[in-house]
Amino acid sequence: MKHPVVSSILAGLASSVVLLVLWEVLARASGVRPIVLPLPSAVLVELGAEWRWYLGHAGYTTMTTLAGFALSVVGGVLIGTAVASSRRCERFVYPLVVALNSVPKVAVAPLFVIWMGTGAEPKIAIAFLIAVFAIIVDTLHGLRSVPQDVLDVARVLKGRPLAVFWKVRLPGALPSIAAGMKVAVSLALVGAIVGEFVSSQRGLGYVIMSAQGTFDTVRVFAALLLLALIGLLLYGALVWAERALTPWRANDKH
Amino acid sequence: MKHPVVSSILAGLASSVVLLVLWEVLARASGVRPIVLPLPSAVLVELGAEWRWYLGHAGYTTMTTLAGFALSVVGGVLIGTAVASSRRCERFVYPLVVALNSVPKVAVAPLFVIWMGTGAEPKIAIAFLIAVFAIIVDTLHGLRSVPQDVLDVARVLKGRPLAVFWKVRLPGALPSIAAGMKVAVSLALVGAIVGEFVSSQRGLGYVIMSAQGTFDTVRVFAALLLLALIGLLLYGALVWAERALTPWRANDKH
Amino acid sequence: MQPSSVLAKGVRKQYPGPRGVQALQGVDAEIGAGRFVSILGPSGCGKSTLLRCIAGLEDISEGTLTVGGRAVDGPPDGVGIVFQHHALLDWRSIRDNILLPIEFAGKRVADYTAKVEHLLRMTGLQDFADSYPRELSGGMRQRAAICRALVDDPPLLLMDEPFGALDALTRDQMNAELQRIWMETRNTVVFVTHGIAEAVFLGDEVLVFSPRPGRVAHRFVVDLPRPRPLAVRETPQFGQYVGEIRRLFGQMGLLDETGVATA
Amino acid sequence: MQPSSVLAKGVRKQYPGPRGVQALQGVDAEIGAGRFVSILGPSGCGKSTLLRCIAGLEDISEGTLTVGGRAVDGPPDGVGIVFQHHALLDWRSIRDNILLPIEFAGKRVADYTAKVEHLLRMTGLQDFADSYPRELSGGMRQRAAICRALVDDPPLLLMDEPFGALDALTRDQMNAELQRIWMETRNTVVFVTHGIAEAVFLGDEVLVFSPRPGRVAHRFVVDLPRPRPLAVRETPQFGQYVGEIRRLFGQMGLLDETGVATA
Amino acid sequence: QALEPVKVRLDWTPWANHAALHLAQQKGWYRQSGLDVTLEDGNGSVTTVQIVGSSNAFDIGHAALAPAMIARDKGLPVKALAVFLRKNDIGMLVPVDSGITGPAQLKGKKIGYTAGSLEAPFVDAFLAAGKLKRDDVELVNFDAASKATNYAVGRTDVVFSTIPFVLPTTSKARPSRAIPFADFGLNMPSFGLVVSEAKFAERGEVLAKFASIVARTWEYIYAGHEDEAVDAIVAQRPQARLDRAVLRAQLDTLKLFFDNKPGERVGVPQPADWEAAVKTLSSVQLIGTSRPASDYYVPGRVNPAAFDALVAK
Ligand SMILES: Nc1ncnc2c1ncn2[C@@H]1O[C@H](COP(=O)(O)OP(=O)(O)OP(=O)(O)O)[C@@H](O)[C@H]1O
Ligand SMILES: Nc1ncnc2c1ncn2[C@@H]1O[C@H](COP(=O)(O)OP(=O)(O)OP(=O)(O)O)[C@@H](O)[C@H]1O
Ligand SMILES: Cc1ncc(C[n+]2csc(CCO)c2C)c(N)n1
Ligand SMILES: [Mg+2]
Ligand SMILES: [Mg+2]
Repeated sequence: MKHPVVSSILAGLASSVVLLVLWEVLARASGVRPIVLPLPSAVLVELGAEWRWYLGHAGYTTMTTLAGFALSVVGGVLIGTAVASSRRCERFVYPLVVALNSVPKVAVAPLFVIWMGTGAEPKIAIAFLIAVFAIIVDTLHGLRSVPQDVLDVARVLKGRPLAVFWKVRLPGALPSIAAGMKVAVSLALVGAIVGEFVSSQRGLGYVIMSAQGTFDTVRVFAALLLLALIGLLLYGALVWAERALTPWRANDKH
Repeated sequence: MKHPVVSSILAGLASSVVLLVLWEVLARASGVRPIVLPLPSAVLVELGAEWRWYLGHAGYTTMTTLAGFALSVVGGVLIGTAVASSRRCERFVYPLVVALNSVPKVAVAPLFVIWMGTGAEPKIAIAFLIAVFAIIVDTLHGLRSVPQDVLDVARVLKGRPLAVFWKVRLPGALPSIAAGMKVAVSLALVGAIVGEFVSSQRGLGYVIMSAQGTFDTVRVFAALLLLALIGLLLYGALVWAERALTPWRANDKH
Repeated sequence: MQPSSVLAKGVRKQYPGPRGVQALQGVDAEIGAGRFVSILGPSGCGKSTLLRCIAGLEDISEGTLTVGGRAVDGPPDGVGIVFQHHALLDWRSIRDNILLPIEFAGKRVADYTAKVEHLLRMTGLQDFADSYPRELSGGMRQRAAICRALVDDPPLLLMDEPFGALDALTRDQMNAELQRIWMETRNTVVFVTHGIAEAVFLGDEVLVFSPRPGRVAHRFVVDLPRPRPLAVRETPQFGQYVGEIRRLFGQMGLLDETGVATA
Repeated sequence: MQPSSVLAKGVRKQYPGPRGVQALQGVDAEIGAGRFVSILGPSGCGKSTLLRCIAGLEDISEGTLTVGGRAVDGPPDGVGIVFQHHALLDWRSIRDNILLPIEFAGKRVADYTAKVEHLLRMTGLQDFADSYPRELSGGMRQRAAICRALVDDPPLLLMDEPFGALDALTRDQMNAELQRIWMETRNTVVFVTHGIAEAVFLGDEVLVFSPRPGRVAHRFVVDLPRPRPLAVRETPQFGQYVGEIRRLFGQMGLLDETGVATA
Repeated sequence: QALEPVKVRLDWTPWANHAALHLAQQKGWYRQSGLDVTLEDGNGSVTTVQIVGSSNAFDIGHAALAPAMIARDKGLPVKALAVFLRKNDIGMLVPVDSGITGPAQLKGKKIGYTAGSLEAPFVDAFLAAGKLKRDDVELVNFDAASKATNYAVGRTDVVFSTIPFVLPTTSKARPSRAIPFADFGLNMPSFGLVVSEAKFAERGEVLAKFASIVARTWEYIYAGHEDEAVDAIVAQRPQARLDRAVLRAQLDTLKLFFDNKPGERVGVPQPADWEAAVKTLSSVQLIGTSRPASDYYVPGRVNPAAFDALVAK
């Protein structure tokens, strides 16, 4: 287990370095103004100099993201399951879910502050709302792709709905749900940032906002770089969790 | 075919009406100020009175969305396929894709305007970037869940990679890709709106932006309602296309 | 629990859809409680369909079908089933797959440890209790599915070619075992097979199906004393049953030496 | 294209992973070009594994394995295969499934219309050309998979229990058909089966495998003239072959009347 | 005794128009007057007015007052409590070498503006002052954050924005001159303090005290203590990495928009201003004319003089 994980982290690191170097070279060569696009070297220096401060904000954003993401997984699996199991849910509730999901949260974010105040709640709520749809759709897809013969076994054995869900449907849908989670986790991160844009004194969204107000592009990009890193780490954690939770799948299939 | 489609449209309509009535009743009862949350009746009256004007903006946003979505489907399937087929891609390119996806487009949208101007291009680009990841992840998931025995058949028959892709991998991954498309289409819509927020003279994002500046909440919600409707229609179109493209799946499984 | 009887009267089954195949047509069968009934019939004649109908997994299009005296409407209580294809849960080890009926019945898993071990040993899977289905050979998966169907001693046992992927010797063993278990439990068994000898060896009666749309073309009562040793297959009486069925098959007009099917 | 020979020397196959089963151990086999070789062996002994190794789908852990004189490293050219489980493509009609090898070979599909029709008729699937696999019975799917393996007359044909899900009569027909086709094409066939009679009827030789880890325990050359009529199975010479193999199986110590496997 | 908490929502992230709010904090004047003030950054005046007007999260907002008027006219019960910038600070930035002195020279020019901000409704009126129509120019809508940058890098010829905010920052990249809309007859109050009626009914005393302290602090700043104010912002927002020179320049620009006649105290709403504001806003249909001007503000509660002694200490 150790070797592939270490080596894939190294691979990711290597290509990040390549990208940063490329960006540096291109930025220098093209003479693009640093106020538009700063040099990555400057961004890294900035991060190095103030890493404690950035870490604090990154931590806050990560917490918000995780809370919103956790809610979206629970909520998404529940809603997806309800829609998959009940024709009525599918016909009457699901269209509303789809419609509501198409309302850009960015546009209604102020309403959340009005309703929920200026704490972590509105950020978590926005993260949840942005992320949950991916989970719903992939849960639905996963539940619908559980092999019919396996469902037949459960039906003949007359398992209680809850037992069938836990022992048959959910494990069968797990690979799809995991795919949904991979999409959802970065959406939750974006949601947390959107929430912080509207009202916050902490978090990387706040950092970006206030740096934009002072045209501090280096700081904006430092925060963006951290967001990329957080996204990557969260994704990596999900891949790891997926492997741990689906031991029956061949390793090389991941 | 006709009967279920018509009846499911009716069902969606019915629950929308119920939601709107509920919203109206609750809003009246709770005495929430219309400037915060307008009455749906007022929103519908507004839409009815100026439907031509709204239709123009909705059309523009829909076009941008469709362009970004189409690009994201092509790009997402290509990238997902590359990552699924090449270990090198998976290890070196994919982490970058994941990392870049975690950068909130809302925060970098201004850069797109600087790079691409103020036409439709930056909006399409943002819609593409927001939507593509869902396609990538679900393409990857789909390609990885093509049954091994079927892949073995293709290997033994020594099909050319391209032929194997078109005849085996892609159809096998199609149900998953369709799930990804359902998530992506509403993300593309949000992306188009975000793009219009940053710079635009047209589209529902522009409508929302300018109405917000003058506290014209009725107009904001009229645009949001249209977005919900557009999202629902696009989703419905995808479900229909999915059925048409996967005739081998039992109908009731959709 | 009492073994369940199965009664079919004029059962017709048409699959839905514009090109929906008519799989069964006027199937009449009376399977008494505690009987072991083998079903033989050409491929595609509707044997699996009938089993699925009895299990409540498919609706019948016409006729009546009762299990334990009650019209089938959804899976009846106390049914164990071996599907034609194993239908194991990929995400459960072999042991946990076998324990599924116990868990679904809400019984204590711990009470069945010994029974599962016995079944695993009987089917030669003792070394694979903790393996996942994908690590097993085709025949091994089928054996695991058999264990799963047997573990809770269902009053009605439906088996769809359970031994199709087994070699002749393992198959013989399984035949002997199944007879032994059945004689202990005396549940009702509906046993679809392609082996004429197997059908006769195991069955109290043998129903032979016509080609699609399937119906019961002939019913043979096998009057051989139990327990039947494997060697019974070399007796003239046994040979007579087999020969008779073989002849019937031939009359259904399927075979000629060039091999081109005429049906 | 010339039929391909298959040569195995000391082939060992261990599946990967900490608990990876050793499926094959010291398999030696020489399958001459144009020969029809049947493989018999207990369930789980590694027959499918060997076939997959020959097809280049699994790496061997030790030994040498050549097809047409070349070491196997990925699928060799000109292989047709029937997997133990049908492996049809859900999203293609039966006809399109059968045409897959033609399409992959880059040949003109139109040139094979008649051939496909013939194969469909031969396997009794003529009414199901436009059906999807999920609309077929187990045996019908298996027959479709056989058609797919035969359509392009592969120089090396690997068949893993192709007739396992067929009733006795359809199976007999298919046996006769396969022999007829093989006598026309004279390609190399490796044919895994659980039917001893079937192995003898079809094979130029029969390889009997030991229990896992599998190796060739015995090789029988079947010296019966071709074409062999189905009735050859009632001849004493045929019975002698079958008896000998049966005895060998018994010696491998698998069967006793209580049915509990001792291996 | 216990301090009275006052939670303030600002218009935006830190810039020089928060100088008095921070300096009073830095000086301890809130505490000494029994107030415990916390300041939270905002995301535009519109959102600030909306949140202050319809939620309990904040006691008072610091925002442009025109949005508050529009909101009030549309039924959000908010009023202006204090007016700091009496002159409309919205206007046009043009490159110093462009020769543009007013709307008349804008024909064919590319103009950056923000659809969701306050300059948008005045675009037509401003152009009309130069006898131009919308079609005579090329209007390009940007969001607030990217408008200035796009102008600075030359993507637009001119930009409409909040002059004191963008002039100092933008001039570094593209030397520019400001032309206020107010100079073309479009005047209305700019930044001030906004309260919800309910909040004010409940805690009017405390909020008026807060407003008065801030007003008095502005007077203190423009009595030659600009650098002290800059220091206070920087000290209060150590992490914002503000540029002292920019803040100072913003402060100096802001001063032009306070526009108090001799003897008039800072922060006190002046009835004439509000009459003018109603005229301006109703001329572009942003508000109706049914409401009297006096309905938009709380008169007579800002009293900087009450803190002369405190500040003099
Ligand atoms: N993918 C796999 N991973 C790990 N072990 C495997 C795998 N496939 C087969 N095995 C093991 O290898 C051994 C041989 O399997 P194989 O499928 O070759 O048997 P077989 O002779 O074809 O049996 P059957 O007649 O039951 O099909 C079995 O013990 C099985 O558990
Ligand atoms: N899900 C389905 N949808 C449509 N038709 C089906 C379906 N399942 C089976 N059929 C059709 O019903 C007929 C009977 O199928 P069934 O599986 O019952 O046959 P069987 O007797 O079990 O055959 P075999 O011995 O090959 O397994 C076949 O012609 C098949 O094409
Ligand atoms: C980088 C940058 N950020 C924000 C604005 C928007 N803006 C216009 S006026 C003003 C002051 C507070 O209302 C603000 C923040 C801008 N133009 N440039
Ligand atoms: Mg069947
Ligand atoms: Mg096998």
